[in-house]
Amino acid sequence: MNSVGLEEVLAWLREAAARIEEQKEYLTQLDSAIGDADHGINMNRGFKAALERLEANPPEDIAAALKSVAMALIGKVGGASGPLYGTMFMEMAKAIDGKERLEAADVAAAFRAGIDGIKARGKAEEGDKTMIDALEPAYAALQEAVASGAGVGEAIAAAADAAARGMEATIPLVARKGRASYLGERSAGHQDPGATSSHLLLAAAAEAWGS
Amino acid sequence: MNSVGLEEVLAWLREAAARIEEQKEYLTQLDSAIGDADHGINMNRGFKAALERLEANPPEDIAAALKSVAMALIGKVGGASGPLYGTMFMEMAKAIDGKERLEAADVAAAFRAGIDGIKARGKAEEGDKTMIDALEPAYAALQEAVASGAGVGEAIAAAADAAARGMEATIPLVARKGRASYLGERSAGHQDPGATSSHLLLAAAAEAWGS
Amino acid sequence: MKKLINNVDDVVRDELEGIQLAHPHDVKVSLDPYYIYRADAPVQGKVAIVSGGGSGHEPMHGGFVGMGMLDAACPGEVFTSPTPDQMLEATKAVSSGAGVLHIVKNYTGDVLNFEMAADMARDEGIEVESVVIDDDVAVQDSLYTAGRRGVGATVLAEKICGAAAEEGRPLSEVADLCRKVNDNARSMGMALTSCTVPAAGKPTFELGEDEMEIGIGIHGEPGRERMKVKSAAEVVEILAGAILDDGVIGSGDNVLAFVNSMGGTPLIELYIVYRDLHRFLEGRGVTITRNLIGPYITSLEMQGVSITLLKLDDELTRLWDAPVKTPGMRWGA
Amino acid sequence: MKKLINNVDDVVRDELEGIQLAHPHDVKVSLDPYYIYRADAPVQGKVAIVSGGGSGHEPMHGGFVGMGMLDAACPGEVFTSPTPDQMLEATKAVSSGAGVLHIVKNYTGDVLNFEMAADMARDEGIEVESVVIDDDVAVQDSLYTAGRRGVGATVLAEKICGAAAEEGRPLSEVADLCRKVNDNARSMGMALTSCTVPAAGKPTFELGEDEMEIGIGIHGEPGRERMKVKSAAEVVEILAGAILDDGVIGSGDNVLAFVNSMGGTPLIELYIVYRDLHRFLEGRGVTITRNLIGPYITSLEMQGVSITLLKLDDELTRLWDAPVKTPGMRWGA
Ligand SMILES: Nc1ncnc2c1ncn2[C@@H]1O[C@H](COP(=O)(O)OP(=O)(O)O)[C@@H](O)[C@H]1O
Ligand SMILES: Nc1ncnc2c1ncn2[C@@H]1O[C@H](COP(=O)(O)OP(=O)(O)O)[C@@H](O)[C@H]1O
Ligand SMILES: [Mg+2]
Ligand SMILES: [Mg+2]
Ligand SMILES: [Mg+2]
Ligand SMILES: [Mg+2]
Repeated sequence: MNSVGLEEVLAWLREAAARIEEQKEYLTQLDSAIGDADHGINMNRGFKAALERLEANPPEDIAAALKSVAMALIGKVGGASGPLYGTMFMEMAKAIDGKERLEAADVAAAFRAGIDGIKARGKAEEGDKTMIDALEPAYAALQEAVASGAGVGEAIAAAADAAARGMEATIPLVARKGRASYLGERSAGHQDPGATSSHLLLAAAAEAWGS
Repeated sequence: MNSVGLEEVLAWLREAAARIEEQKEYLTQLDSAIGDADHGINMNRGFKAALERLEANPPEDIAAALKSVAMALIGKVGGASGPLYGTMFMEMAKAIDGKERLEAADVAAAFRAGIDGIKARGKAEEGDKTMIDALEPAYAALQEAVASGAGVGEAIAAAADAAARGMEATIPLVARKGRASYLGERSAGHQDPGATSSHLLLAAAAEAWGS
Repeated sequence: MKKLINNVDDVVRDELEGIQLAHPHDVKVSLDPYYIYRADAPVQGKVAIVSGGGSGHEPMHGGFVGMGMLDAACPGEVFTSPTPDQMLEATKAVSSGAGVLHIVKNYTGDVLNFEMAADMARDEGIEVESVVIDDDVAVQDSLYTAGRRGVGATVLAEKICGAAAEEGRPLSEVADLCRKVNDNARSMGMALTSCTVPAAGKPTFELGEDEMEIGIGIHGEPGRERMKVKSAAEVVEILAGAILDDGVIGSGDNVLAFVNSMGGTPLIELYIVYRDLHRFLEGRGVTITRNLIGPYITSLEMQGVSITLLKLDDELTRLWDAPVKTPGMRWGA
Repeated sequence: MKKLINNVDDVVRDELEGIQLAHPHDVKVSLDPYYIYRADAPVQGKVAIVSGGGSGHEPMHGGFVGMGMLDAACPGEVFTSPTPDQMLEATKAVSSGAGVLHIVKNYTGDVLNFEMAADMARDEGIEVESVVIDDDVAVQDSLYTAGRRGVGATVLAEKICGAAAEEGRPLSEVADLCRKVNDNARSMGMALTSCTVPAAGKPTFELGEDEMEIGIGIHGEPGRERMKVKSAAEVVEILAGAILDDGVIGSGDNVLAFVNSMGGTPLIELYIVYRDLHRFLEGRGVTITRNLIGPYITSLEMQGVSITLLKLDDELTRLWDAPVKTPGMRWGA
């Protein structure tokens, strides 16, 4: 795939929602080790609501779709991940406002805006053991693929792979942000749930846009 | 032994306290099946206090000794058995007030007064699955022995044997008084803890006055 | 056994010391024998109200000592009736000459010990009336048995009689009111978990991971029936259904609905139970006009709930609403 | 998992319906979005106070809505921060034009969601100040981390700011008071057992039969350290010792001592802890002049306790003593 339109974006969101539902217990289990055992429940509630919203009010364009997801996440997820992912989708929507189709470069720009939104709100940096640790390497890989002329499908696959590595790399880290930070040294040895859900979102895109 | 004096009464009380201490867990275990798992703890607390009282203020006569035990039981046992056994000792004290030595007939009269005290207070009848089911047959045997001219030792031994049979006969009964009554039919199949402690008291007397 | 205690033998004494330190302006505590009494006792001209029972049911009874409720409470060891000397001393400490009401829960131990205490107090010239509370419909009532247990209605009787005594009503009237509360109140409880008596060190009974015990008492006594765990709405139907089946409360009545935690059940669940109770009673034509929701008569850390319904008339409602100022129940003051 | 609930997804809604049915004269409940507000809101000329957070901590915050405390509370799902739409609607419902104070516990989720809500409310012309409570000394504070959690001081801040707002003080002063309470209060908690989030269905963490967790949060988050169970006096020394070590409270200070049950610990144990706390503080030259003992900021059915100390001056004492009339805290009214 060299560019994605509304259909593909919706396919991604459906795939993401399905994976989150499937991995709900796993995400919650990760959160129970170093958090409060709700990340999977939160994300699933939010993405279910997002799909319902998209069905009830079919979006006119990609920006509208992303904005609708943002509103659902902000209104339904709660916790730390709700406003963070909500902000991410909102910023992505703004970044591609008016576009009918997204080239790989557009996807990268939107992704950058989304990550910046999360960082502005949550003040986390790489290495703090948060979703940022999956998202930043994913962006770097995406950007590199774009620079070397890759299409959307190829670029997002590279991003998903990088996200997986970033996610795994959270295991030894000591958390400095979010609920896991209360554990101090005891947070080391566990994979961050938010980094895991971030990887899920990217893997869903790679699946949806893969061919 | 044909009659008992203060020394023999004190010997009985010491023997009774020792047996209760020894059987504390057993009594509590019986109470946990159909009550609230405290009969042995309660009785032991009371008889320990009684012995301490008797040592701290050596009684002048038998009535004073029995009264002192009554006060200790009333003040320290709590629960159902405290006021019941307390009343029994109080009524026995009244019945032999002023006597230096007790013949078998005096013992029977005191025992009758004691049982009547328990019944007046607790309103239980034979067959209700309480201490009365050990005490009434014991009195009947005691009275019969007295009528046939037995001495104190012989008479009390007969009473203790009858108490053992009465205690065992509580097993199939459905409780109508005390905490076990809340269990209804579920109380059948268990030996009554109060009937068991009543037997202990009589067996202690038979031992103390046996020769 | 995991509890925030020091020595198992010192649980009641340590607690009483804590109560004394926490509420010095409201209550005084006697440590020998154990009783808790109003700091301003005896209140001249007022009928005094004394209650008591085993410990482990906090805030009942010690937490209900104060203006508008009890004048004194006698705590026994955990789940063991207190002794007559405690009740006698407490009675003497709060008696102002206007008479003393003993509110007694119907357990053989409590009844007998209070009886002896009342006799002793009368011997010392104090006028005493005793009222025995027996509101637990889980137990079959009969002339030939120990009868029903006293549970949730005790809390309501203590509040209502306390208000009547505060108004200066005479002993006979306060005692009549207590009987009226008892006659018009019915309760039933259930447990999701057992409790552990500190001195025993292990749970009084064992319940499977999917079982509950219906018709539980407040001492970890086994209940009427063991069954699989059900929803809050179904539990309400069983408990409130048994209460209505008892026949005292029915369609057209106004009631005070008391949803009580056995100790370990949190408030969030009590409100769910209350919601379901409201629905259930509405369907049966019974109107809740007052309510009390929280842990008031507990069984240590037991998880579970009891429901008490008290049929209200204007007098009971007015007395319920009257000011009360105790560590465990407070309004209007 | 054994709980008195119906459907795990309906826990918060069922509870809110119960609160509405139980306290119709005191509070109103909005079910879409979820928030609880004073029945007489908006109170003309008064600064409004809004708080909120995950459910499962009852009575906090919904139980603290009423005269002298909160104007509105926003409950999230169990242990999950509520969302900005709830906070916005609640803010609008209680705003009388005198400004609104958001009292926010320092959890990333609560802070971020309240931030978004405050922005939206300001967009609609409502003056909003936010104060973040972070009193938990179990967590190392640092500029580079999420910082300390907000726990017991929240309850005290809501009471004290509520009294100040009731006196008609302006938003800036009420917010300053909130910061003052936060600056002068420190807390630490521990758990004997885990709790079970209804939607998760199993305990958040496992503790051995002889273990306790020190420095626990209010969401079943693991604590600072796991250790063998200790006596109440030793637990007090650990918790209150850590609070004093933090340096804000020390010899010569008068404090409000708040001994809080995490939900499943019964009152009898709280009074034992209070006794030991009183002794400990006495030994360290700290005088308890006010206290609060009971389950006020809970973690579902978790067994455990938290201690909060607030350094008092005349102003804070007077505001603490001022009348309050809410379902969960009430005196003088
Ligand atoms: N300040 C932050 N910046 C970025 N991500 C964060 C931040 N705080 C928390 N997170 C992410 O949120 C995840 C937890 O989300 P969730 O469990 O839904 O919320 P909560 O912690 O409120 O229960 C963490 O695993 C982490 O990846
Ligand atoms: N009304 C009664 N009359 C005679 N004995 C009784 C009565 N009620 C209870 N008992 C006796 O008391 C025993 C229980 O004593 P105990 O366990 O010490 O008191 P509690 O039941 O208050 O815990 C029973 O086993 C029974 O024998
Ligand atoms: Mg979480
Ligand atoms: Mg017993
Ligand atoms: Mg007992
Ligand atoms: Mg959460």
